[in-house]
This record gives sequence, structure tokens and C-alpha cells, in this order.
Amino acid sequence: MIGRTNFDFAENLIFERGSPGRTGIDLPQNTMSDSVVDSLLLEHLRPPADKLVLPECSEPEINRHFTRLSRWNFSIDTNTYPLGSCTMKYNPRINEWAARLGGFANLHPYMPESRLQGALELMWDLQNYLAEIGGFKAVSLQPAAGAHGEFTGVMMIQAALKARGETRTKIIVPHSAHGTNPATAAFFGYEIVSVETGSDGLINMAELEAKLDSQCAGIMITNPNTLGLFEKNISEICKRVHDIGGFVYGDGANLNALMGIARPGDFGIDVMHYNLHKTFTTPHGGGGPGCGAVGVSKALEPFLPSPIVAKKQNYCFDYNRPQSIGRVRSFYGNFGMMVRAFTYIRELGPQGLKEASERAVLNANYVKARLKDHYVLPYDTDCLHEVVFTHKHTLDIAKGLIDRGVHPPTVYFPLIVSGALMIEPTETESKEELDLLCEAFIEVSKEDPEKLTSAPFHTALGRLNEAQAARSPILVYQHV
Amino acid sequence: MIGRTNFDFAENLIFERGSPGRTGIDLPQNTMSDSVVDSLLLEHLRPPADKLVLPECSEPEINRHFTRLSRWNFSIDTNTYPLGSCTMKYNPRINEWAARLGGFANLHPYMPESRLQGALELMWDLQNYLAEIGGFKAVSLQPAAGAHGEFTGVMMIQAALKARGETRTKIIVPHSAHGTNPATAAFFGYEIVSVETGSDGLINMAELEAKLDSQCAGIMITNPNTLGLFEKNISEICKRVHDIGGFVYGDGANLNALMGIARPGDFGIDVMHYNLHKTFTTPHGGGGPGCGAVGVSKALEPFLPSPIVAKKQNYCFDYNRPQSIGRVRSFYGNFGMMVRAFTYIRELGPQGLKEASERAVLNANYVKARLKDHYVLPYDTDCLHEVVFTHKHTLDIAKGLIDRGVHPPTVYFPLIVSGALMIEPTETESKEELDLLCEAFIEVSKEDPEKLTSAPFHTALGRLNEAQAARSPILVYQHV
Amino acid sequence: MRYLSHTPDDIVDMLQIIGQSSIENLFDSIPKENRLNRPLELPKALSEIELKTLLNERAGHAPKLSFLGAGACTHHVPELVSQMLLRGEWLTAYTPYQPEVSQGTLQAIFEFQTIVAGLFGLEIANASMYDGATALAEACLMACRLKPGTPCVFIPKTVHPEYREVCETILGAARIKITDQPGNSVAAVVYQNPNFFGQLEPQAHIIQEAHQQNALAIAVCTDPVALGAIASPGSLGADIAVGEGIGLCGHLSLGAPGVGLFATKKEFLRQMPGRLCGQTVDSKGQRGFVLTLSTREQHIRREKATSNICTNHNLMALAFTMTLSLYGKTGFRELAYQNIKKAIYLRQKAQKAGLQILFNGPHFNETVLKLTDTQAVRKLEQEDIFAGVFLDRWYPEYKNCLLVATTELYTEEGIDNLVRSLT
Amino acid sequence: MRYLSHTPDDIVDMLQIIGQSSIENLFDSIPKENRLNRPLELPKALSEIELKTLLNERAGHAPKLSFLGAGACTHHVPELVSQMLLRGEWLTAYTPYQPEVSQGTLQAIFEFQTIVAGLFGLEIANASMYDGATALAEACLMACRLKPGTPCVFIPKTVHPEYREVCETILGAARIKITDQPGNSVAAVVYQNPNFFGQLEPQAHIIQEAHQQNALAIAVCTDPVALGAIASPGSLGADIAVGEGIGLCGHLSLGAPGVGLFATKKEFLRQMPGRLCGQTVDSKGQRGFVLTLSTREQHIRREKATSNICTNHNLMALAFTMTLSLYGKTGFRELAYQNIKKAIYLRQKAQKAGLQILFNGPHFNETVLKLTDTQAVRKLEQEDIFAGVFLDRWYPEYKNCLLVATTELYTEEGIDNLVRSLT
Ligand SMILES: Cc1ncc(COP(=O)(O)O)c(C=O)c1O
Ligand SMILES: Cc1ncc(COP(=O)(O)O)c(C=O)c1O
Repeated sequence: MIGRTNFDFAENLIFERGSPGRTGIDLPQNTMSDSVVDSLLLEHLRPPADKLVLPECSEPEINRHFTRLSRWNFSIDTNTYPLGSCTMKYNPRINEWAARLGGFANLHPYMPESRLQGALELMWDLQNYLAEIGGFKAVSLQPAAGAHGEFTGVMMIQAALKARGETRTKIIVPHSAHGTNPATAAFFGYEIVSVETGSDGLINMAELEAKLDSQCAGIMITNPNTLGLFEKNISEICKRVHDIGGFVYGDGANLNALMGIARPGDFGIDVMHYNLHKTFTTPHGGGGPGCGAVGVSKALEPFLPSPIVAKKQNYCFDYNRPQSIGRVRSFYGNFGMMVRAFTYIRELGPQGLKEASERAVLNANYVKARLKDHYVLPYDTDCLHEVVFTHKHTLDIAKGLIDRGVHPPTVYFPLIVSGALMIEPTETESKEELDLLCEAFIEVSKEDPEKLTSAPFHTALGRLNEAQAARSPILVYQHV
Repeated sequence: MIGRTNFDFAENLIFERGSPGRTGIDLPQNTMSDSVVDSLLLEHLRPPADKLVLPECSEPEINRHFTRLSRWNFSIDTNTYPLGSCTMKYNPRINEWAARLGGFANLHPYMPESRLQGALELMWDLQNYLAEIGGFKAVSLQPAAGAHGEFTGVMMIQAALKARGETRTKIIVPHSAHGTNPATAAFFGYEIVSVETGSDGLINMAELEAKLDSQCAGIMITNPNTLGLFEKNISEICKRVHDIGGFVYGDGANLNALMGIARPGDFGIDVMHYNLHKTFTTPHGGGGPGCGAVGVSKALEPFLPSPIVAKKQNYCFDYNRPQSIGRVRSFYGNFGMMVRAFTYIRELGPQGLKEASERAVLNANYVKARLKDHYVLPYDTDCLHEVVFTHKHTLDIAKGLIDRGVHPPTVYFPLIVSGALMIEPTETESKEELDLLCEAFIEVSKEDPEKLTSAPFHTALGRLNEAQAARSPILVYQHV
Repeated sequence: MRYLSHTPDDIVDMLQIIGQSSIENLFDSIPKENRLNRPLELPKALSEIELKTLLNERAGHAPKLSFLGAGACTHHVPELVSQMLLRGEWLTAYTPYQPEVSQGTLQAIFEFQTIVAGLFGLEIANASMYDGATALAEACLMACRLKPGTPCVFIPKTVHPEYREVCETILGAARIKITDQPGNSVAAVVYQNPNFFGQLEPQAHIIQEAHQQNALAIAVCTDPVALGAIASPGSLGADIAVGEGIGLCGHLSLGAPGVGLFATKKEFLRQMPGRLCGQTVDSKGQRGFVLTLSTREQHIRREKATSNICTNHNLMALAFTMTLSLYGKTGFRELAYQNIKKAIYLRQKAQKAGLQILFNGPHFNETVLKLTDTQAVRKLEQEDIFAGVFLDRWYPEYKNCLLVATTELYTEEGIDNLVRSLT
Repeated sequence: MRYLSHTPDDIVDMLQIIGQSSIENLFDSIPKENRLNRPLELPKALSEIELKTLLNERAGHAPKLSFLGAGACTHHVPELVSQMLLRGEWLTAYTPYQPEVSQGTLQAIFEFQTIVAGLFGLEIANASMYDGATALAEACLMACRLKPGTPCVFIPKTVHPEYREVCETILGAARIKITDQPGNSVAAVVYQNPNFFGQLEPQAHIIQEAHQQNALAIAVCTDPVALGAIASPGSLGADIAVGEGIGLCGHLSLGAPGVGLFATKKEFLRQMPGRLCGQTVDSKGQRGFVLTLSTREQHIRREKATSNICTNHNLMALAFTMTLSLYGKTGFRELAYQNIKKAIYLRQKAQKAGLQILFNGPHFNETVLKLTDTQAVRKLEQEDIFAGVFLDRWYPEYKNCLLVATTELYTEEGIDNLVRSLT
């Protein structure tokens, strides 16, 4: 067991540090008097009563504050983090080096394209690499995250239908889907038609067929699905959806199972988002930024957001896309994340990416094999990169794992498994780490359930009262 | 009280991680066959029995290993670190940026001087800044640390005496001096003549005078001394030493009390080392690298190590120093540390450095005032940048502080105070941090002494058995 | 592969426990027809040495000097920030779903929310959005939820053109109209301040008018540094304020990632998009932080969520929080003042040099210079100096008009040189 | 000043508790005559923005290409290392005097000691020295302590010239003679392998001869990468081995800081210089690490210490440990082989091109090319390419002889270009 306790430093809010008049910055001296500004701005000026709620601390104080805070996080760098659906694999440090190169980090979006050739070439290449990996015709790097990619994708579907003169009213979203799927589809006014998961853990084909009709814009599907299982009827599903004139949206969050092995575009999926912050090692940063690039089939290519990167004489931004759905964010997407993903893909190469997927699947199956006598497997079929168990006391199990130095898996998702424990070890965990993880899971499963309700014990804070936070929300520091 | 416990991760030795065949590196492919090398090297080859004792781990494993290890250290970035004589002040992050600039970090020592002009200019400037701050005629940046500076300084003294045709046999080192002083002097074959500290905490002048004679090469003196007190007879001491034809070595470890306020060179000190890793914020790195630059008076300038940086047409290394003691290390000194110290001096400027010293002294006096009713003050006179207390249970007090989130002060040094607790808060600690520090000290002083013998309680490891380590030394991992 | 640690023995052992004879078999659930039967056509793997060569080539050198702003102004961000972000505990943690082992991220978000709400003079802020443009779109959507039956918002041309484009896309998808003509019945009136041309808008007046029309007032700020000197929208009654924080995060990176800021009044809390961190207590009564009010969010609420956003821009929010904390109360005001002073200086010098300044009156850190042609600017580009953004990229009516940003980063000498080169 | 946090109020409060009325008064113990009565004559303070401008100017750009070695060969060090060193817990800790709060540094030192001892095939190693040259001087001093009455050591000209200079200084101060002529009675025989010219020495023979003379054998290695392929000195009976690790620490920084390596036999433990970390147990019997055997060191032993060293090169030792750990057993051997292969390649190509190679026989990664003049090399310098080090800097007899290092970092194409430029 690697979880234990050690010294730690309490640390208040940054607003409770410092003292009036302190600052952590030195700006160059300036000769112009403040009054020049005051008399220019007049009624635009921020009056004293309109207080700036900012700390007053020296740089050493700020440094110590944030250094201490950071130490309260579990992270991939400190421990196994088998958060299902999140692909918490090792984030290479060379990525951080690359993204900070002055020739990338200091580029302004409105520099002339001639000055951006290196960056544009990188984006062009990345578009093509992702297209090849996913089996798509073209890729837009604009979306900032998975959900944003979903938005972009469904909008393209809507646009394609519209281009055919059609407005459809419904979209099929399996009950097992991630919350962003129905949230996205609903945004467009589509009625969400749910389909259930069969006893084999796959979409119930009979139900699906029954629900497909000409009002259906399509389906949003995750493959491998959120149980970590391959939807083996995927070609058939795509065909049926295409038959009624609909489109298939692929949620690519689980692409880490498939690199070099199978390509969603080849299945017949029309549009898919990639999570560069999952599959392609851009760091998750405690909740982003990510990059939710979307790949599309030929049919949807004309509708891609504008601009995309093109190669003509030189590399350039192509704005001349009359059927484009338009721009989904400012500038060109999270370029800093693209540099990291590009670096990763170039480092691994075709064989390395395939090996990564193979090892990811190997690791998940190993965990599955080692834990299946200790936890209930609601769907005991071949899993790919992740495995979903269930337990009577899911939350307590999660908290008990913390004391053993393992980050809890994703809990209570997918919704189709009550009390789900969704484990995605990823390929970068060694067998030894997996053994520790399995032992932790086994140990907790044998722990006195009563005792576990008070876990975790090793953390400075005990279990947090989430109900109270929601009941009377305190969302900002209350200054005294 | 800010000390508490939180989760932590156990972590074995790196040799206990990994598995045969793993590596954390990717090198470029190479086309030449290994046998070409084998047949070139023949009997020079490392045979299999001559095992390489290296781990076999992937990069993620190495990363996790060293990330976890780091978390077991106290450090300036995490907590107050009032280690007397060590000047644990904030290490600015801009220094790290500067030292990593490609135009500095990638310079090779044998590039032509024309290619090194920026670096040489920086070294030239730093030599001059240090000379101005210390009141010296010239400075060599070659020594790698304080003790190395001492070596260099005493050797220059010996060389100067020799140049006068003299060989002297003794050197005076106050009993209060740091261990490096007598160790250095003894190296040159000098007999160490000790002088005691008077009841005022200063060198006993009568005793000193009695011990000064024509066999005396000089004195090694620390000012402010290791009690944090200014040797107010310093001018007189220098005069007396000079009168007998000797030289005064100044241990500059405590320069943080004096910047812009007083200059050792002006006192009459002939040679002094600076600790750039103390006074000038180059990070201590868990024990170096530092930089122990030495400043010298006119009399000793000819003897400086070779080369030094000179400014002629261009900046250059001056090797033409016939009286030089020679080279004390390879290349030119710890250039990486010079960049950091240069950055710091340029950032603070003359006024900023003075303020730093003022605040350092203010902080030490504040701690002294707040603690003097709780700890014994062996010398209750005006202190400068540090204050020395004493206590019956020094070691237990030190360990008790750990639980309160404060690094212990330097203990059992200087030797003239039995059970010394030497506190140097430095200027970058805020009043609030000092208050926490004082409260921690006060709390521990009131703690049950019996209980304290088992402190610390918050650390993953309890008190370590130092006797056992020395009794049967295990200095390397024993492979099985 | 240095990131993978499976030795052949490991694989054999693991397969044995799994009960399979090869890794291949683990993929048996994928029908043959769905397999890719060839290697991916990607460039071959590179070692770190080769990778560095390649990336150094692609990156080339950093631009020499740039006066480009237009929604992406860089400001001075102390080196500490960039180095702090490298700490693995910040960099490689996920969204803080397990609060007991995420207090670092959670407390930082709480601090971010406090700072953002305070900057805008509003009561609450969320944990971040993707960028300023999508934050604006979300604000408009929220306004329309709050004013049902009025699916239209007013967005004038003084708002960043790309923000308007993004709103067209996103609001269009939500069947909400955008108008830049006054007089329509709208759910919200949007204004950018300082506006896209660097000028200050009559905020109080705009907000008042909006409220008179029974519309919400939404403020956009593409450079929150301005808020160190100018009145906050909240203090004047604005209902929602959004912004883009990239300039205070450290790297411009071709415009992203930055961080979208989103603040509003407490009364609108339930309609707010995005993640929220709230204060609570632990089992022993100690203060702690958790993600809260997720009943607005997609993972709980699914098709009824206020937004589909999940991953946001947390690490950039952390950078923003650190930078603002370093500046602090006095430093941030000084920063804003220096920006205005640099623009005043530019305008004075430009005027003296006979250059035409397009907009006068109170301004922040940008200036529109009307040049006679584009030649001087193109010439500077040859020297790797970027003098500004030509407005006719979006506003054909403003031919040869250059939007020039002058921040605390520029010396007076640098501005003198610019003016000289442009005249 | 952003690093200082005292507000005027703080100062007043603190002075009051101290019982003084001004900061000035705190310096009353310094006699007036000892005060500096003027401001320091230093350039005025710079803000971080100005500081960056200044330092960028001083640094300029990184050199384009360098084949310089001669005791300072750079090798590939993964980016992880440099980023790990930025963690405050490594960077800003002191020497680990309090083991309960220094287990990170201590365990890393223990790992370093293990790796260094293993590389050299010896039993023990210390926690680091300043550099290879001072480590060699310390080794000679130690040998003389172990062989009292023989204050002389043999150091041949094949040892790095600067190492010999440093030994002259330090051993001279300790009244120890250095000879490069065989036949004298000496306490130690020093040899560098690979020697300064890149050639491999007959180690076994040298060690045997040393022992026959009743002298200790001291091996020096200025590029420990060689030890991935060549027999360790310890395995052949050497008594002490020292080296310089800079090439595996990440930055050359004009030659320092690197890290001095020092290993020896267990029987000589008590005469060893420098800090040592040892394994022990805590109060609960758990394994832990402490600094140990300090009775050899200056802070305990004072004038009787084995060395005056205190601060060593710990952070570089950590970098070295990380790099070696990343390479690992197979990677490190591969690294050594690639270095040798690159030198073989260079020699083959140079020979074909008609360049004269000064030394033949088994070699590591350096090659001496005898050119007709210095012109080609000077011309390359104009292109920011550094072809090698001219030996006549130290060896007048080797005029126009260029010492060229070719490591894993160079492509065959790069070597081809070099050869072409030199012919
Ligand atoms: C299956 C699935 N779909 C979509 C998403 C949303 O991606 P993002 O968080 O990048 O918006 C996630 C993220 O957790 C996911 O797991
Ligand atoms: C007073 C004093 N002198 C000398 C030294 C030796 O300096 P260094 O450790 O840099 O060799 C120290 C270091 O602790 C010291 O405190």
C-alpha cells in the first residue's frame, strides 16, 4: 500500500494572505503623471467604491501559496489516476517544452500568414494525421474541447440536412452516452430519443431500428462505448442511419482503444470529435484547456467551421468555405494544445500509436481479470481500454481508494450501470502500478463498510459536504 | 499552526522500480552494427560481469519517482526555512528563466571569446558589482562554493607572504568560526590558533593581541559573526593583523546583513568569499551548486586565480597573471549561478539591495524580541541578520518545529553556544510568516519535553537513527 | 517506446492472468470488417533528439516586436507563472471530481471566481469558459433563457468581429437572432468596453437603455486589464459580463488557449453555464471546496443542462489567478494606467508626426491610425516587426486603418521608432 | 520591491515590538567609521520587463552547431530533467541536515551514490564534488593520506590540461608534488580514460603497474558516458575513480555547474572527502536516509577534516541521477555505443576525405584531426558552427590539431558536412 500521510502545510485563501500596499510585481518606471489618465477618463474611471477584489502579496507569498495548494492534488505525475473515460495517461514533458518555444508561444493570431508558416504547417500536418488516425476526409482543429466538438459536429449534420432542404426533429442518443451528447443535441432543438443497452452491453438493435425514421437527424454514438465495449454492429448501425438519410456522430473520447487498429471513419461514422487532451497527451490541467478537433466524412466536409488550414502555394487559412457552419470560437483553436498533440504523434509514429492502444487494452483487461472476483461485472464481455464494475457502496469504495494512494475511478457513470466504477488504467501505467491498484481495490472491497463511510482518513480534509455547498452556495470569497 | 498531515505516497528506491528491458529514453536509430564497436574496443569492452547498476524504468516511472521524492522535502517554496548562516531567502523564478536562455545554457567553455561576449560582459559586470558591494579591488568568480572560496583566499594570503619571502606557520581562527575555516587553514599546514568569544559575543581583543605574532599568516574572521553580531573592533583587528604583516580573511557568509550598509573591504579585510547561493539568491538545490566568488584588496589582486575576466578591446579571459595562484577548478566557475546572481543584483539595484539587508536585520530582531522570553539568549546584544538562542533540548525543539510546518533553525552551531538554535529568517519572509514562526517556537517551548523526544509526529518517517547509519554504513543500494 | 513499460515478460504474465494468448485476441470483439488492415500512414517515430530538431525548425524564432492587439494583447506575466504551471500536480490533474484529493485545484478555482466577479463588479463568476467569444455566446443564450420569448440580441459592430461571428454560429444554432440595429425587441444588449477600436463606451448609458427596453445588459471585455482603471460593468448595473484573459496567462500561442471569463448577478445563478466551485465544510467542520450546483450541468442534467460545456480552461484560469494575484490591487491599477499612458503617448507622438488618428475621446490601450497606404507596415514586417492590424480585414470602410496596441511592454523609444517608421 | 513584503505599518509594528524607533537604529552596533556613507554604485533597479530585455540581449541566440568536447561534451538529456529541477522542493531546499523533512534529497543522494559507484565498478561514492578537476585533486590528496610519506603523484599529459592545472594549484598548496615522468616514488598513478585525445588507455596494465609500485591507481573520466561501453576502472582494480558529469546534467553553461563524481573502495571510507548519505531506520523501524560519517567532515571535525568541502553540487547530482535513470541499463549502453559509432563514422569519412587522424586505435567519441591550417575552422565559426578545439592551446607540439567530439546528438549528415568543410 503506497498511501500514507506525511507533513503538509495549511494555507488560507489568497485573499486572507498579504497586507495592504504589497504587490508581487515590478513594472518599469513611467514618467507620465496619473492625472493625465484621470483627466482623460473622467466618468469612465473606476471609482474607489468599485473595489478591485485582489490580494496584496509579494511574489514569495504568491509562490508559496500556489506551491502549497498544488500539493493537495492527486495527479498523473504523483499517482495512478484510472479515471474512466478520461484517459489519464502520462503527459510527456517534451510537449511542454515544444509549446513554450518562442516561435510558437509568441505568435499573434493576426500576424501575416507568411510569418506563420511553421505554425500553419504544423496545423496542416496535425489535421492530416488526425484524419488518417480517425479515417476521415478532413479535420477542423477549432473546437476547444470534446463538448465543443460535439456542438460543431451536430451543427454540421444540421447544416448538411438543411443543404438538402431538410429539417429533422429528433436525434438518437443511447442512454449510456456521456452527458455532453444529449446536452449538445438538445441545444439544436432536437428531441432526444434514447435507446437502451442490451444485455450484451451494446445498443439494442431492434429498439434502434424501431426508432429510426425520416425525422431522425441521426445518432450520437460512442465506440468503444462507455462500458468499454466495441459496438460490433457499428457498420450496420451506420448503414441504417444512412438509409434513413441521417448522419452518425461519433464521440471520440474513447479513441485510445483504437489507434492503428480500427478507424471510426471506416465504420461509416460521419463526424467525430477527438479529445487531444485524452488520446493525444495534452495535459488536462485540472480541467482543460483541451482540444476537441472534429473529423468529417466527405459528405460533411463542406460544412466544417471556417477557417481551416489549407496548403496552396504556402500554408494558409482558408476562409473561402461558402457552406461552412461558420466560426465556433475566436482565432483558430487551442494552438498550444495542437503543438503538444503534434509532438506526441510525431514521437510515437504509426507503430507507437498502435502499441499505445494495445497496451491500453491490455492494461484494462488485466485489471478486469484481477478484480472480477471482487467486484460485480455488470457486463462480463471483452472490454477494450476500460472496464466498468459496480458495487453497493460505490462512493465509499472511491473514498477508500484515496487512502491507498490511488485516484478513484469514474463513479456513477455510465448511468446504465447503477453505482458504476469505471476504470481506465491507460497504457502508461506499468504492471507493478496496476498490481498496486488492484490490491488497493481488493483491500477496500474487504474493508468494513461501516468504517469506509468515513473514508478518506489520510487527507487533511475529510469527506466534504457537497449537499451543504449546493444548499447555500458560497461561490466567491466574502470580504470582511 | 500550519503544520498538519495530508496524503502522501510511499516510494521505494529507483532500483526497486522497473523491470529488465525497460528504458526511459528513445535515441535516434543508428545504422552501424554494434559489432563494429565490439571489434574496435576488444579488451576495453565492459564485460557482462562488470554490471551497470542502473534502473530499468520508463519515463513515466522516473517522473513519478522523482516527483514523489521531491514532496518529502521542506523548502523555501513551501515553508519558512530559518536556517541560520544559510540565508534561505526567496529564489526568484526569473533567475531560472535567465540561466536557461539558450544563449547562456548552451555555451561551451572553449568557444572563441568573440562568441562569448555577452557571457563575458555579464561576468565582468558581476565581478565589478560584487567588488563594489564588498568594497574590494577585484573579484574572481572561479570558486564553486564558500569553502572553495576560503581555499582560494587563504592560498592567496600564503602566496602574498611567499612573494615577500615569508613562510608563516599559524593562522588565527575564532572558536566561533564555521568548520570550513579551520579545515581550510589546516589544509595549508597552518597551525590553527583559536581565540575565544568574550561575554559581549565578540572576539576577545586581549587574547587576540596576545596571539598575534610574526608567525601569524593572519586571521579568518566572520563579520557579522556567527552569533549575528557585528565585530565592532573590526577595523582595529585588521590594523593589528596588518601591523604584524598578516592578512585578514573574511568569511562572507553573512553578507546579507551588510549590503549597501557597510563593506568588508572598507574595514580592512584583504580577501573575502561571497556566497552567491546565500546572499544573491542562487538556489541552494538541496546542497549546491553555489558560487563562492572571492573579492580581494589591491595587495592580493595579483594572486587571484587565473583566468579572470578582463575588458580590453573586447571582453576576454585574462590568463596573463604571472603571480596568480593558478586555476582552482576547470573552466571559469559556476557560470549558471553567475547568471542568476547577476539577474538578482540588476533587479534589486543599489537601493533594493540595501533594503534587503535592512529587512533581513529587521526580521531577525523581530524574532529575537518575540522569542527572548521563551528561549535563552546567550548574548543579549543587538543582533543583525540572525539571532542565536539556546535551549536544554535543542534537538527536540528542532523536531517539534517540524510538526508546526517550520523548518528547524541551524542547531548546535556556533560551537561556542551549547545547544545553539541559530535563526536567520531572511528578508523575504513576511511579518505574518514570522508571527507563525514565533508562535511555533513558543508552542514547542511549552510542549511536554518527554513528548517532544518522539517528535516529529507529522512526517511519514519518525526520528531517524543517525547512530545506526554511522555504525554500520550502508552507502549504496545492495542489489540482490 | 519510453512512455510504455511493458516488457515481453510483463505481457506474457498479464495475458496469462487475463486468460488470453495474445494481445491480438483482446481485440476479438472488433469485427474483422472494422479493422484497419494496414499500418497508419503517418511519419515514422522520432526520438526526442530528432523531435527537438523538427520542432525547433517549425517554431523558428520568436517575433521581434509586435504591436498587435485586437483581442489578443499580451501583457507582462511574471516568469513564476509559467514555471508554476509545470508542477505536475497542476498540470496533470483532471477536473476536480474527487474533492478530498483536489483541494488545490478547487481552492484555486474559488479564488479565480472571486477575482473574476470582483473585476467585473458582479456577485458571482464561473470556473471559466473556452474563450471570450464563446463566453459571449453563452451569455446571450443565458439572457434568452432569462427573457423567454425574445430570441434576439443586440450586438453592435464595435464588438470584436470574430466574437460576432462566433455568436452568429452559436446563437444561430439556437435559433436566436442577432441585430446591430437599435429599436428591435431584444433579450440582451451587448457592448464591448473598451470597444474593438480601443475607445471607451458610455457604459452607464448603454446599460440604462438596455434596462429601459427590458433587456439585459451584457458587457464584453477582450482585455480585462482595462478594468484596473475603468468602472466595472457590474457597478453600473450590467447583468452579465464576459471577457478573455489570454493576455494575462503568459503565452499568446496564436490566440489560444486563453481563458473565457463569465460573471453575473447572484439572482441569475441557476441559469449560469459552466462549472462552479463552492465553499463547504468537511466531516470535521473544516473549510473546504467542492464543485457545486452541477444540476445545471450536462453530466447531471443532460439535455436540460444550461450548457454542454464540460472540460473548460482551468489551467489558464490558474495562470490568470496567479498573474492577477501578483499584480494585486495596486499593481493591477498601475498596469491599467501604464497601458492608457502608452496609448496617450502614441497618440501624442502620432499627432505630432502628422498621422491621422481615427477615433478620439477616452480610450484604453489601442489606437487606430489612418495611413495613406500599407507600405510602411509591410516594410516593417520584413524586419519582423508587426505594427498593427489593418481594420479592413473586417471593416471595408476602414481602408488603411491600422489598429495599434501599446501596452506596458513597450518603451517610449519603441513607440517613437514605430511612429517614425509609419510616417 | 516585489520580493519584500514589509508595508510601512508592518515596519512600525515590528519596530515597536523590538523596542526601536527606526530601522537605522538596528544597525547601531556597526561603528560609524565602518559604514558606507553613500549609495552603492550599481546600475539602477530594473523591472522584470526590462530585465528580460537586458538578459535576452546578453544571451543572444544559442550556438547553431558545436563539435566541442574536451571535457565538456553535451549529451542528450530528456526535457523531463530540466523541468523536474524547477520543482521548488528540489530547487529551494538546503543541504539535508534535518532528515525527517529532507527524505527526498537524501534518497536521491543515496541513488546517486549507488549509480556513481556502479558506473565506476567501485563499492562506494560520495554525494558529489564541485567538478571533475577538484574531484581529481581530492583523490590525489586522499591517496597521499593513505600513503603517508610519499607526497607525490603521477599525472601524465594525457589527463585534461585544466585538471592538471587544478591539481597543481591544490596539491601544491598541500605540498604534494606532481610528476609526469615514470619512475618516481608516488602515492598514486593517475590516468584518464578515455584520455584527453579520445583514445582508450590500457587500464588493466596501468593499474597493475601502479600497484606494483605500491601506489594507488586513480582513474579520471571526463565523460562518464564512456563507461556504458568500456570496462569500469573498479573492475580492473583501480582504487579511486573520479569524473565530471556535466554532459548528463542538461546544460553546458560555459562549463559549469556540472557535477564532480567520486568513488572508491569501502576500505578507504574513512579517508574519503565530501558528504555521504547512508541508509538507516526511523523510530518505527522504517527505512530512511541520513547524512552520515560526518566525523570526516569540516563541520564536525574542523581542522582534522578530510576536506573543507561543504556545499557541493547536489542539484546537478540529481539531474545526473535522473538522466542515468532514464537511460537505464540498456539505454546507457546504447548511448555509449552510439558515441563510439559516431566517432568511427567521422574517422572513416575523414580518412576517405584525406584528412589526417592523429591517434588511431580504440577510442571513444573524440577524434584529433590534423589540419593544414586553422582557416576552415575559423570560417565555420563565422556561421556559428564550432568544429572542435585546437590542441595547441595546451600542447604547442600539436599545431593545427583539432579535437572533434561526435556524440549521439549529431547526424551522419552533420558529420559529412563537417568533413566537407574541413577538407
Ligand atoms: C465519453 C465522453 N464524451 C464527451 C466528453 C466531453 O469532452 P470534454 O470534456 O473535452 O468536453 C467526455 C469527457 O469527459 C467523455 O468522457
Ligand atoms: C559561516 C559560513 N562559512 C562558510 C560556509 C561554507 O560555505 P559553502 O557551503 O558554500 O562552502 C558556510 C556555509 O554554511 C557558513 O555558514
